[in-house]
Amino acid sequence: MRTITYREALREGLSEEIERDENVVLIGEEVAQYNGAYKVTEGMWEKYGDKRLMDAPISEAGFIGMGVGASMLGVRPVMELMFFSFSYVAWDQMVNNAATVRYMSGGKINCPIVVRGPANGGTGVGATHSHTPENMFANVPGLKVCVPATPYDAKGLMKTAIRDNDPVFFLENTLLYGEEGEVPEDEYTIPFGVADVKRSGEDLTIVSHGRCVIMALKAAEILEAEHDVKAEVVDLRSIRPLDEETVLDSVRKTNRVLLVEENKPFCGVGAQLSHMIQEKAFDYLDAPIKRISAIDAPAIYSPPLEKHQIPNVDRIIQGALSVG
Amino acid sequence: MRTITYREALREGLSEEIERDENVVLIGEEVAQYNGAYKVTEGMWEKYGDKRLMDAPISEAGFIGMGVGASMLGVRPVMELMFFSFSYVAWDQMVNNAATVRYMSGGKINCPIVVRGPANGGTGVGATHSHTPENMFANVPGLKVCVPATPYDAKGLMKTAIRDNDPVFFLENTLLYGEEGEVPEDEYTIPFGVADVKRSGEDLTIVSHGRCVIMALKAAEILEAEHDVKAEVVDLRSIRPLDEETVLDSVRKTNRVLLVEENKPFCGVGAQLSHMIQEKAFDYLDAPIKRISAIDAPAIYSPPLEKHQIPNVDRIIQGALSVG
Amino acid sequence: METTELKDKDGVVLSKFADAPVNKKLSKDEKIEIFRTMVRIRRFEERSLRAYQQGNVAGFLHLYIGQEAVAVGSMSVCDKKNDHFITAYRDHAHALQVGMSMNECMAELFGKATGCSKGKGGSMHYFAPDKNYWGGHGIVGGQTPLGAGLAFALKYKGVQGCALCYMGDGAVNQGAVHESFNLAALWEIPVIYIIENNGYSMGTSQKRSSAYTDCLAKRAEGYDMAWDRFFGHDVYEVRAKTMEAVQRAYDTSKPTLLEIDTYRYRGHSVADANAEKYRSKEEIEEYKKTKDPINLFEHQLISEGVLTDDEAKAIDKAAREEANDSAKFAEESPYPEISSIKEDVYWEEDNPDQKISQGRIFFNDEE
Amino acid sequence: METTELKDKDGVVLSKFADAPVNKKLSKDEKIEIFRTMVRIRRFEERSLRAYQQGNVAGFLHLYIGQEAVAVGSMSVCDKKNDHFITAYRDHAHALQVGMSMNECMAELFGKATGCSKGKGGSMHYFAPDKNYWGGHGIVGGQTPLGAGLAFALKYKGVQGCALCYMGDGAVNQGAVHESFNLAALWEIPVIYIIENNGYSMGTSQKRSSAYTDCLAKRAEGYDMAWDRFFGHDVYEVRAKTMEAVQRAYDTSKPTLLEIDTYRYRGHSVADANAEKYRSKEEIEEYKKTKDPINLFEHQLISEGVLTDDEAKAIDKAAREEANDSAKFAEESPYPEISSIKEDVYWEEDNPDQKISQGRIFFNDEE
Ligand SMILES: Cc1ncc(C[n+]2csc(CCOP(=O)(O)OP(=O)(O)O)c2C)c(N)n1
Ligand SMILES: Cc1ncc(C[n+]2csc(CCOP(=O)(O)OP(=O)(O)O)c2C)c(N)n1
Ligand SMILES: [Mg+2]
Ligand SMILES: [Mg+2]
Repeated sequence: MRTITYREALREGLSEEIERDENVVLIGEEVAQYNGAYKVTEGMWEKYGDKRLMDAPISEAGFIGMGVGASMLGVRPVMELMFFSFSYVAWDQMVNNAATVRYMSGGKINCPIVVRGPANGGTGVGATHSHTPENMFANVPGLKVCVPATPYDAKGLMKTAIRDNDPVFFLENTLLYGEEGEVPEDEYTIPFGVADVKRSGEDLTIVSHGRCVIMALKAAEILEAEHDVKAEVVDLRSIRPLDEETVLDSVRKTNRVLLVEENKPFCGVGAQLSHMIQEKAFDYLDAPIKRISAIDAPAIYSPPLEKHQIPNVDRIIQGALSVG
Repeated sequence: MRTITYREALREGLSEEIERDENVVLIGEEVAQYNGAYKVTEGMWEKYGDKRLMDAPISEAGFIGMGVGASMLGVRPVMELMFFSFSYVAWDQMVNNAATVRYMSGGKINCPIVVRGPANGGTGVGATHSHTPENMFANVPGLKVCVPATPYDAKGLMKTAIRDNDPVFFLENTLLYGEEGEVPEDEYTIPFGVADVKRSGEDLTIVSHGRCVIMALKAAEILEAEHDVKAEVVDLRSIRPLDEETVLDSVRKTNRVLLVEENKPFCGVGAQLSHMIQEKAFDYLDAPIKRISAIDAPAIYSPPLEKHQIPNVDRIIQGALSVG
Repeated sequence: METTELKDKDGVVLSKFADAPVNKKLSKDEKIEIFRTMVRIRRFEERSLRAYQQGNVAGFLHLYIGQEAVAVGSMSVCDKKNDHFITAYRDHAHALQVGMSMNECMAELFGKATGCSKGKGGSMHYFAPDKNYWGGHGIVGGQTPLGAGLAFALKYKGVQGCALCYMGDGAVNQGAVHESFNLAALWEIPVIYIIENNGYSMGTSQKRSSAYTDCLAKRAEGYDMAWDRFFGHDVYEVRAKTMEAVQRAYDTSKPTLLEIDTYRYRGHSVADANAEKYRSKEEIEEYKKTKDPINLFEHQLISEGVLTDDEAKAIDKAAREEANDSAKFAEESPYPEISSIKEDVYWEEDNPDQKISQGRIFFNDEE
Repeated sequence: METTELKDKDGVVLSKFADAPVNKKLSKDEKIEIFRTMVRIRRFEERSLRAYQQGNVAGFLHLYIGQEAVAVGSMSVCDKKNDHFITAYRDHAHALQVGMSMNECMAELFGKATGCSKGKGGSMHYFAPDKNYWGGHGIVGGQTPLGAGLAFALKYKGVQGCALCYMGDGAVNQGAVHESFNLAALWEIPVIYIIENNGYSMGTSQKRSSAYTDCLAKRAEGYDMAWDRFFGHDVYEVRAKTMEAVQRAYDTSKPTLLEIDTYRYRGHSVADANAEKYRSKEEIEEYKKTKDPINLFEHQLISEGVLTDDEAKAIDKAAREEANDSAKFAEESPYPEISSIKEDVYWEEDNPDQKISQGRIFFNDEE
């Protein structure tokens, strides 16, 4: 099968949906004439023009809120946040308006908006630009959240997100944009709430999402080669909805769990997984669930330290070996 | 000992600190001439004047950010959010600027700001006004978060918050403002990170914070009287820092845990507690940790349904009995 | 300006805008309908206030009493099919104006399943998308980007229409309002922002919350946006001035910022204990006496021979009865089922036949 | 306007503001110091660019090259003791102007422990509170409420001083900026907001991001705030016009909004691949040729007889050496210890002797 980058996979997904549905419009800072700060939308403005790709002023609350309003009337806006960290200036529009307008109207209003952009550290952009708010968004009923780790997942989930009639927050990763992976020519979609077992093993279950899945897979290889530990790696793909069964099936098989996330630990996604696993697979656990998260401080700039602050292969291996 | 209301206790704490330190200034919507939307600051403007109590325009990002800037130069602003739900329009100022300016400056800058206000449902104000973001704030390194349940705790923690040199988010509760409790005449403070065992018992540990503690105490009485279950009720008081030892001591004694919170469940504070408890007291747990949270939907308006949506005595009792 | 005033036999000032085309073209029935709507709004809200005092309504109740001509005047010049409306939490008048029934509105206040939002939204969160009414929003200023979005959608779909987006005088200092103004002007979005200036944001007077030159609407110049400012007690004047903005939106798709001076008789919300502290009793009484929009329009129509005293009384009586009946309807309606708490959260959950997602979407242990 | 231009022998336009009091009062050495600072800023940034290209700098590097007279001119009229400064992520020039050393600034870019923020902030997050410099902020517009806060603190403490808060032309459409303007004007806070208008926000021209009448600073009228707009290539002009705003702050504690037209030679950041796509090469070259602030001021001082050609060359040579030395210093400095990741998060953790809190504050399992 052909291989393309995560960036190209996203572009394909976006382009196919723009061509499929005239109501799909891409709006964001530098997405059109500049081709996107991270080139995800490269070439799309030339191809689809001013109506379908719009460069926005630096007014995230304004244009995302505008997208929420437009979506109520049937437009299907796909909003790019240059960094998902900038969601913090649009928080109310995203977490109040997008998440509650359906509910507060007694189900009379749909809000089919997608907000997408990179949410990750590891690139030396410092604390203000390295937030990973998937745990906060997933806390909010009314929102859907997904965090693809591979080009295949990125394209399939993006097409699903755009067709979904609820608000979907789609968290990408600047360190993955250039990563290649197999993506079929033929059209496909991936439903939310279906985790993917990206490596199977019997000794330990590693649950992760986003780029940490890639780290976990590398760690799993070393764990098997050097420590004779066969780790199963479960990629959640979507955080809300959450595929608990696939996680639990794996836990019932391996009886030992390591959670890996770039979230800061307090109330990170891993905390929710811990609660769920101990509640539903209590008798299957042979040891406490361990968790590898970003080291609990704002994102540090200094490149070598930042590499240590976010989960990396070494820390994951140590974590795996620490699971009693 | 004399009894005063939670509202009066807060007012005493605020007034004593205003009198103690000339740098303490209270700013917020309607806090001065109007006496506060919930009358927490009643009479203070007459007493302390325009300099110490300032009515702000409806610009939460603006005035809270202004407070962050002023705090860097040694002012000690206490910012009232009429509802903590309005933090969503000031999110970036609170979660980026207040939380990271110390770190990004290599420790050169302090940010001694307090942001306070009610964060609760149960009053029929609907989804947009009923948020309980303590889990989100506690996720952010650099911030401190406390949620007092009684007049005594409210006053003691408020004085600590104002004297603290880090940003403290102080979440109150409109349903508690009128509640009375014993508060000594003499000055006292309560350090962060010290949980309070508000009822002791041997059969079950109930961990909670804020108004849910009051519900849990009522439930504990009924559990003992009608179900012969002796529940210990641990009030966290501060979420970050967190007193894990007091929680773990109780768990090691009772071996069974119920978590009660008004947070929505996904990545709520209880999720973090579950992860911590199973990690550190794995062998002491006789049954899965159970959790009672707000029912996982935006806050509903309809009064009888809202009373059911947030944790109440009945749901807590059911939850307690469900702990295997 | 006050010199050329026309007065009727009772000394009540008559409108200078009766001959404005948008008013001249009104039929007798249409004029009576406008009057009836204002009366129905007032009686509905008076009844809702009693319901609140009787303990049937929770949370906040923000009354529009005194401001009726603003919503009714501005919305009544619009096209029922292609113009859209959105406002903040003081949203009852706009709801009745678009044709929502008193029953569904009152039942919503009571938190009943028969409410316009099935009891899920309450007073601040009325919606009727089928009547182009998009709420009903509790976060000050939060509705302004949505208003731009409604108008953006019209332009995107090539529909000639506009969106009227209301806000208060205190709301103008929210960041989202500024971002919306710039977007609307920059992208030529046919949205009309209307500041319902009742002089106060809760207990804070305009002067204590906003820095401005002359008036708030003048801020529009900073965005090269058209603006106007006028009084809101004469429904004819509101219609005439609003129509210019609506026509601008139709013809050029450009936005306008309108500031309409009005007054609320009651407190900020019913819970506002200080309603007469930050305003003098005289200030309130003076407005009621000389500028009550319903009283003014009643005299206007009578002097025009469009309405008789008896007809006016009959309309008022009918409105009171309708309001009382709506309270009875609300009272007798059932509360929503507990199970409904988790309905209307996700479209996909509410439409299981078309559901694609798998996995868990609600996370309570009790499930 | 261009008619009355004075030119020197090389045909370089001389300043019309040499006789403005704030410039007239400058000693020879002070003038040379201003020149030296601009040269040092340029050489520092050119060297940092090479460091970036050599892979020693991560993340973003936003260069101020071409804009030097804006920061140096406006800040140099201020009082070192009681005036304060804050800007966005394009923050190197302001740092050197307040007296931060090239070493600590370069080391910060390299992420070294000897950096001004111990390697924790990076290019966008320089701070020197001891020199009244409060950063260095990455979120567009996010620093504007902080700027108001600095000035608020001065007024609260009864200190006569002001805060200069810088932002870009694209930043003006952030909600926080609007809220800050209203607060500053309403509460008469002595903050001076300075729009460093280089015509573009990344690849978006001012016209594509803002709706405005005449210029961006005119938006100040909506808040009844004083404003001015002028060119940023003549450091004397920047000083003269800024001094009026500073004096206003001192005398009346009122805010001012200044818009200073300038130009960046490089891309938005070094990563900006399109720097010459959205702007023509000619546009860039033309500015360099006729408006380069350093070249202009060099000719100005030479024609004033304050500086000789050789002295200018010597200053430049010294600046290059200082920049190279700073790179060497940065190169040779150690990275922070892993343990430092959790330092500087909480004041209380960094001051254990004064710690009151108990319990756990960091939550990694590995602890
Ligand atoms: C972001 C936000 N801040 C504060 C509030 C609380 N609040 C509700 S209404 C109001 C006053 C608004 O006054 P104005 O905009 O003049 O509208 P009016 O009530 O006069 O119609 C305030 C402060 C809120 N709902 N949202
Ligand atoms: C809230 C927010 N949105 C977007 C960005 C990404 N971003 C960084 S700089 C920039 C352009 C700013 O342009 P301008 O304000 O003109 O300043 P300049 O870079 O020209 O100095 C953008 C969009 C950001 N840092 N913060
Ligand atoms: Mg008002
Ligand atoms: Mg710019």
